[in-house]
Amino acid sequence: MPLLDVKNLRVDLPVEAGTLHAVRGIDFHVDRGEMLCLVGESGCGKSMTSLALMGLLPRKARLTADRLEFDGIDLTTLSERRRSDLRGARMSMIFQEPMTALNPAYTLGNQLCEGVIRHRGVSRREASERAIYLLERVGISAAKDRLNQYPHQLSGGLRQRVMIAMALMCEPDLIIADEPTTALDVTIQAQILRLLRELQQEFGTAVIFITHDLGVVARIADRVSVMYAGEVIESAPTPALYANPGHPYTRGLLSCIPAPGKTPPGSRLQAIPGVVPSLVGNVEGCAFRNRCPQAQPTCERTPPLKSLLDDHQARCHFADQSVPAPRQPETMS
Amino acid sequence: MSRTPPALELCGLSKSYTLGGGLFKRGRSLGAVSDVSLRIPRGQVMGLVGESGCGKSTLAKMLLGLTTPSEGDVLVDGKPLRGANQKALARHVQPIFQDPYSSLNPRKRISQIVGLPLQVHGIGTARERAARVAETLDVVGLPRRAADQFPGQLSGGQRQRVAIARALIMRPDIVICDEPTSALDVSVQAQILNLLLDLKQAFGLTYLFISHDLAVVEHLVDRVAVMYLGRIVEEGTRAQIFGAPRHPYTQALLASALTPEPGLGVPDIGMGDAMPDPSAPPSGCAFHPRCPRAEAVCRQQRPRLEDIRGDNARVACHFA
Amino acid sequence: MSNVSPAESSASTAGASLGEIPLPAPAWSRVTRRLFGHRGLAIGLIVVGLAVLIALFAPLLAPHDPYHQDIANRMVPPVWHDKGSWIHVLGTDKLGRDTLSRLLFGTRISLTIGLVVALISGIIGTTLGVLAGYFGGRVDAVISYIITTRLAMPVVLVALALSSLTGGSLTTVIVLLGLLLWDRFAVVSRSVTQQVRDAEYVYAARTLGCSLPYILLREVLPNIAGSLIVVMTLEMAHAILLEATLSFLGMGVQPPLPSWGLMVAEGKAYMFFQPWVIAIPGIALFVLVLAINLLGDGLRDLNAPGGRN
Amino acid sequence: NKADDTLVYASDSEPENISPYHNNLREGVIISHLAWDTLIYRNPETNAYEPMLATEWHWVDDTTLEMTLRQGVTFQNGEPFNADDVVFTFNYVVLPDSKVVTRQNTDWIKSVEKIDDTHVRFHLNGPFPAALEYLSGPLPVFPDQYFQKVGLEGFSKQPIGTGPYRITEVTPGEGVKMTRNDDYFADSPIGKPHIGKLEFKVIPDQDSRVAQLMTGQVDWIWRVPADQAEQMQGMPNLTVDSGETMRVGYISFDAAKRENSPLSHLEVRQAINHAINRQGMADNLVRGGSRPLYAPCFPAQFGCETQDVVEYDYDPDKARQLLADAGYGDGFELNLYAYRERDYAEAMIGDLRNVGIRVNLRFMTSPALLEQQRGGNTDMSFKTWGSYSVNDVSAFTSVYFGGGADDHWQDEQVQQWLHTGDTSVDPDVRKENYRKALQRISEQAYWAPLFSYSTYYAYTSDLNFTPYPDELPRFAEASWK
Amino acid sequence: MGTFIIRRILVAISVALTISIVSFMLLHLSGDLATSIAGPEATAEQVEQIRIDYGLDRPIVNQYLDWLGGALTFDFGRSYYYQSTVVDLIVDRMPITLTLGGLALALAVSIAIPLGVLAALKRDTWVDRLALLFAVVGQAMPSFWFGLTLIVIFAVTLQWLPAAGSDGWQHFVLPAIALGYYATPAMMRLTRTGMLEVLEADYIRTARAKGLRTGSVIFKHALRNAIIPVVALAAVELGFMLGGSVVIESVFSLNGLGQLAWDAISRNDYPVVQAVVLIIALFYIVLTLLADVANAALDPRIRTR
Ligand SMILES: Nc1ncnc2c1ncn2[C@@H]1O[C@H](COP(=O)(O)OP(=O)(O)OP(=O)(O)O)[C@@H](O)[C@H]1O
Ligand SMILES: Nc1ncnc2c1ncn2[C@@H]1O[C@H](COP(=O)(O)OP(=O)(O)OP(=O)(O)O)[C@@H](O)[C@H]1O
Ligand SMILES: [Mg+2]
Ligand SMILES: [Mg+2]
Repeated sequence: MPLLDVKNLRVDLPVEAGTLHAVRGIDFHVDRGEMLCLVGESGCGKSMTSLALMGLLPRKARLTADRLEFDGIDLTTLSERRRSDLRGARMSMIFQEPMTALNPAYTLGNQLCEGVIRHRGVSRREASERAIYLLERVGISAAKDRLNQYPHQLSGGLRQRVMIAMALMCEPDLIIADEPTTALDVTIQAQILRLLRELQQEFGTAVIFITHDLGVVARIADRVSVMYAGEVIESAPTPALYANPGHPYTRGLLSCIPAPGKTPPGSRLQAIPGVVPSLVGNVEGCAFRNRCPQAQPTCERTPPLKSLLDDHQARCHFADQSVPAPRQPETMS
Repeated sequence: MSRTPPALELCGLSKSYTLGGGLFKRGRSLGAVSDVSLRIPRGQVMGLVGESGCGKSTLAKMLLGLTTPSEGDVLVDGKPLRGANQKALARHVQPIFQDPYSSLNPRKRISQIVGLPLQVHGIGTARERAARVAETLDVVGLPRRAADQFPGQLSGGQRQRVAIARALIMRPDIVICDEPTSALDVSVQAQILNLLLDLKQAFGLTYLFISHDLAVVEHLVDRVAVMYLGRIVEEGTRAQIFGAPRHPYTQALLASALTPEPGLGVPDIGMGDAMPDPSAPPSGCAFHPRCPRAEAVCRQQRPRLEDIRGDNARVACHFA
Repeated sequence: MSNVSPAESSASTAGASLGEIPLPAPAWSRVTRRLFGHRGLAIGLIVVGLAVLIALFAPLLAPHDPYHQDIANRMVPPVWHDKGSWIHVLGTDKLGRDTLSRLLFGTRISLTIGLVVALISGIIGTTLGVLAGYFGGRVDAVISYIITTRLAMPVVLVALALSSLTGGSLTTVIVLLGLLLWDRFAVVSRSVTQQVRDAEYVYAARTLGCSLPYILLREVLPNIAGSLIVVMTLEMAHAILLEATLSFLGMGVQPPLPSWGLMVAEGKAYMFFQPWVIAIPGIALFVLVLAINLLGDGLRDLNAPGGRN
Repeated sequence: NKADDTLVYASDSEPENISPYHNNLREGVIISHLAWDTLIYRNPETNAYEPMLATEWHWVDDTTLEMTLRQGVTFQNGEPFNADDVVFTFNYVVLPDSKVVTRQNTDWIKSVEKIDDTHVRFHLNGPFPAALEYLSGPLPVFPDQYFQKVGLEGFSKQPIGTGPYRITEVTPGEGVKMTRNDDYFADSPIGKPHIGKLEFKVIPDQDSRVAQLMTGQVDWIWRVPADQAEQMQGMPNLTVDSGETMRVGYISFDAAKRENSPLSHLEVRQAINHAINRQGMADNLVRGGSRPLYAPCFPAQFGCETQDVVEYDYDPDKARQLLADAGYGDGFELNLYAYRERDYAEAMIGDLRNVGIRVNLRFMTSPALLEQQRGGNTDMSFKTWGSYSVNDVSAFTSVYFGGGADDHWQDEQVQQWLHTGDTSVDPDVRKENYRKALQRISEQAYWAPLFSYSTYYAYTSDLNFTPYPDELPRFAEASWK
Repeated sequence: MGTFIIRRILVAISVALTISIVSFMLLHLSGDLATSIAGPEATAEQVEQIRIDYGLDRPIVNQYLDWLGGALTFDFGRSYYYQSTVVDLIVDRMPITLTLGGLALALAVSIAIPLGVLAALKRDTWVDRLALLFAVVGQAMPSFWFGLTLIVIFAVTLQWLPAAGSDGWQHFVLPAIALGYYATPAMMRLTRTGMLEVLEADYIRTARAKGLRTGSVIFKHALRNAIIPVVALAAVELGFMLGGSVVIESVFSLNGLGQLAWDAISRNDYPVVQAVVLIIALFYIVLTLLADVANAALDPRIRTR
């Protein structure tokens, strides 16, 4: 049984113009010790999905799901109180923005310890010891002194590591990391990623890692789900996805990034023309068809989820057909 | 190449900020940029990379005349920028900023935004200006009807195009790009990069291109300068820097870049976590506390940025 | 089959919902929809609009000359009272002047005070605040010091001291309040400007060589206008009430000008036995201030960024 | 209240200094008569002078008055009352250093001489016919030894007199507490006081006073606005009384330095006199016994000879006609300065507006107004005068037309008449001169005298209280029912 | 923290100096003091005498410096009106104004903050709207009207509480309500906005993600940050209450500083007016200083900046 099992998850947000379907029926599952990466363009619903899992959706958001189970517990019917027993203890989250995710008014020690004191009922001393241990594990020197510092006294990289330590305080079974490195520069990013990978292997924690940096995905993920306009349009083990992307959007993404050694410097890059459809109201048919080089009239029908090789699915009418030649680069549109 | 003056030349440029000063108190001084010298020849793209907070944006602001340097000079086409007025400068140097959301006034129509430079410089009649705007929107690949919209009604990629159109309408020689794509996702980024390259070819523009994304820098630039704590630590052609980096910081930087190659894992760059405090930089070589190769001399002496090998590449390291 | 050109394919297959950025509804209809979709705002707008109309057309609406006195017929109660009469619907005051007419004419004075004071103090405060916020550093230090000094002065006392020396009059009250009430504008515009100052569009304008006035007036001001409108409505209410307070202490607008504040102040003597004398202008004042507040809140909501796109 | 034998009375202002010579407030006068005695008593009903601290007096000549003092009277601190006290008090108050507030109360005295322990002699600066009136009013006697010991400052904190009540506590801003002087001399024309304790409370806000009277925190208030007073009449536990007072409301004109001022035209001043509905204001606004007046004096005052005074009746048409005659047919604009009773001022403005004079009200505090006036900046002021309850025209007309700082017109003829009246000892000469002065003042319409004021008193029905027209409530005579 | 406080103190001192100049000039330049002190009956010579007695004939700068010199040792001279020193007067009246202001502020804070929090939590429900109505009513009602209405209802009609005076705690209830209500709306609205903003903040989500209980999230994490501006405002409001209590003091015949100042103004008792203006300004300055320090304690970012 997977640790987390999601079937037909939907998140709707009422907005001025109608209802915004931020997440439009997605399925996925995560096993213990597994690292699942969620990728996709900005605004495709990645953060909404993770917040839905944590039960931290915005006030007005509405969530429905055929199944939303964490270790056999049905999350859709869980009371807020029981839910808060789970949060932080068995599933925890690392947020996108390290600069603002810590409360400026309290010391790191206070913020690190309060969760474990609440969930495990340990003493302040014990909690501090665990915090120090974890801070050292995430590579922060002089951890003991850090406990008395305030967030603003730390650099972004340090804060992000504190967030990671905080997520680990109760040894959760699942960590959801929402773009934890986009705000950081490459050297710090590399440090943090390594750390996450190590900790995960050590504790057997399952991780959902959200990013739109395909370089990062390639290096750390066990499996990848690609999202587009609120749907998972492709899902595969990492090597398979890179070797043999099944959805034109995935192919488009991969070809957009300049790959040193492959893309000649100064040459034109591939780009996906057009813009993401509005998620307000219903989207009929394939959401990608207006940008898709291979679009056909059939695409006006909703594409089925087609299975490719082992554990590799793509939501495209033509996923199982041979990959057509890449389209000519576009000129300025 | 040495005859005609370079499009942009920085001579010993420095900028320090005063921190925490007030009416009654002198603050500490923070050297955001120290003694930076660079030449960007006409028609070339110069990349500028470095850790966040190392002074890249400050440098860009000085080139744009948004802050005055504490020391040193900027020469545009061989003429000093100091003393030149902002309006005159605007005809030569234009920026493209990082954030396509905050760089456009949300309360103005696209046509007003793009036409503003012409209006400020009193170029043409209203009708001529409108024509120029339409033309420029074509150049950056925006539909004409965008002219009547507000920035809030455009996507990030489209907004960044508006910003580019505004920068280009005066036909500047030099465009300063400060992380122009870091807020965009890869597919939009590709569109913008393509556009920048096209424009360079079409108009012979000179770019200073600041970015964190090494893959993008490598794709786009002719030469690269690497900054660390306000100073340039290495400078050379793309091939020199990406092919054979000589400064340990450049090496660490390149090693940290993650290419989309599954299975390679995340490399260990072994650089410690201590981001130095820019208001109290380490003695000697500023990088020594984090440098795997540091020795006593690094603590005492600051290495000079020199063209050691005579291959037109400069590096500031005792062991290069 | 797999080689259809992208242009054709999108033309032929894109559903209506997949088009480009949806064209927004025309600005005006959107504005009206939001105006009237927002109940508080609609109420505020209607009431304030009504008050403006009353102020403009007071001479046409008023049943009597508001200055005409008839001391033999003083203190006539309003029509719903046993001794009331339809001749003076809201009764007469202590000099036998028609309350309704005075109330209608009083709209002029109270609205003028509110508007002009808000305008004067708005100009002073916004100028100071924007300059402090935009330039920062020493300019900010100096202006902040001015603001603090102003905040430290007990306004009511100073206003009283000054107006008791000069003898109140409409102009004095307006000038005095205008010169004293700019603090909130300054504080608010300073902090909002600080946020806007570092917006890249301001940098962009500077790199284009736009003049300082242009930047402050055309780039900065429109973007802080939202907060300023709210402060403005607050200050309007504040000024109207402060005038009432000054009048209460005998130092406000001078009779026979019928300001609402003055009417309330005069009515105070009759609170115990003829409560309507104070209640009528009091309720008018209350409704107007309420409406101005609703208007301000509504405008703030209207101006609030509803997400980036 | 009755239960604790304490009468709490409230008013809006407090004397700046409890010493009667060092304040000029009505509240101070009330306290003065409670805690101190004067040499002579004027019977408020008969207006006859009766013995008080002095048992006898006679004029030695025009400028010398000899008095015989009462024996056996002691001050509240036990100090016996004798000629030294009288000599000290009056020689002290005429000193410039004594900082007496109302100089004209005392500046007719040159010195006082002790003859023996029970006899003193007043030497006057000149003939002063109103001397007895003053001696029975604002001139109480201080204890010489005590005063010299504590000085003015100490005295104002712990005042001592011979009066029916002893002041026990003075709290600036709050009020004054008094207890009955059980050793009060038996032959006093006031008689033994009835109520055990008095408390004077300063309550500046009119409506607060009313509220506190209604809640029983206060037993007696006065100067209740007519409207409120009439409504309070209906309340079972309250008694409302009213009576005319010596206070006179008037409009003064000042065209002295303004050649082109409309007010320099006699017709204009007359027009204003005709335009104001005195009767209407007295009947509808002031009420409580108020009546229209046409001369700058209160009718009961000695010398208020109004038989030849022009009575400007309320006649707007005539006023308009006069204005037209003066060349102001289209009206003109004018300021009216005022410091109290804004509604009266407003009513006048309404009346003037009715004949085409557009008037702006300039309302300010009375010191500010005075300063403006003395600076010659006021064209027209609505003011009042209470004559310090002195029943003599010299305390009114002469103040404003006798050539002093507040004589805007400086009419030498009027000044001459008034001077003669003020200094003559022959009552008929005095009357004749005052008559002429008043006649000329009214003919020239230098002023527009308006009406006498009234006062409404409201107090708990448990109290026996009699009001007098001299605006001096006599709590020493009051008693519980 | 040390330098922060020292800097704040320096600013405070210069503000106080400025106010002293302003309040001094305000009254001295606006008319002839001697005439107004001398009173209605004075002759020209008496006025001259007073001018000399009170030192009003000397250059204004000297007069100011003397006055300031005195003020530094809390010697504000003698009242022109009362026979006592200004300090005595102020010391007498201060307790009443402070009690009233303190009570009113306590009342305002204890209503405004919980109500603001509630309105934010129940945003857009009837609770929120009711709170808004409550706030607007408070803003729209002239305080004297409200004060008198309270008197009519609670003192005259119901006879629950005394209408005026300052003899016991009962006397302060109505005025504190009247004065406090005036300050409540702004603080309540600010708390509400602050809470709404803070509740959207990332660190609140972090706190919830840690599984903390709702109470702990709201009161520990949200409120502490949301009330930072409220603390600053509360200090301003208290300053305003001290200076603006004239009306309430007059309605309830409380004999406080406001009343003193108002009486002094109408009597042209300039030493008192000047001293009260300066004292109230000093109060304000000290209070904002304290509020700043309190904020620094609440918000460590300020402390170490
Ligand atoms: N509070 C909100 N109210 C209304 N719409 C929202 C809200 N938050 C997010 N959305 C919309 O929901 C959609 C999904 O947002 P989400 O944050 O999940 O995207 P994302 O994939 O995480 O993007 P990014 O990479 O930029 O973080 C977007 O279209 C966004 O505009
Ligand atoms: N106005 C300012 N006042 C004081 N210090 C400043 C100011 N602007 C920048 N700095 C400091 O100067 C240094 C350089 O800043 P700069 O913005 O140039 O860095 P950057 O290299 O552009 O970083 P990033 O990659 O994050 O944009 C930083 O330490 C920054 O904190
Ligand atoms: Mg996201
Ligand atoms: Mg930067």
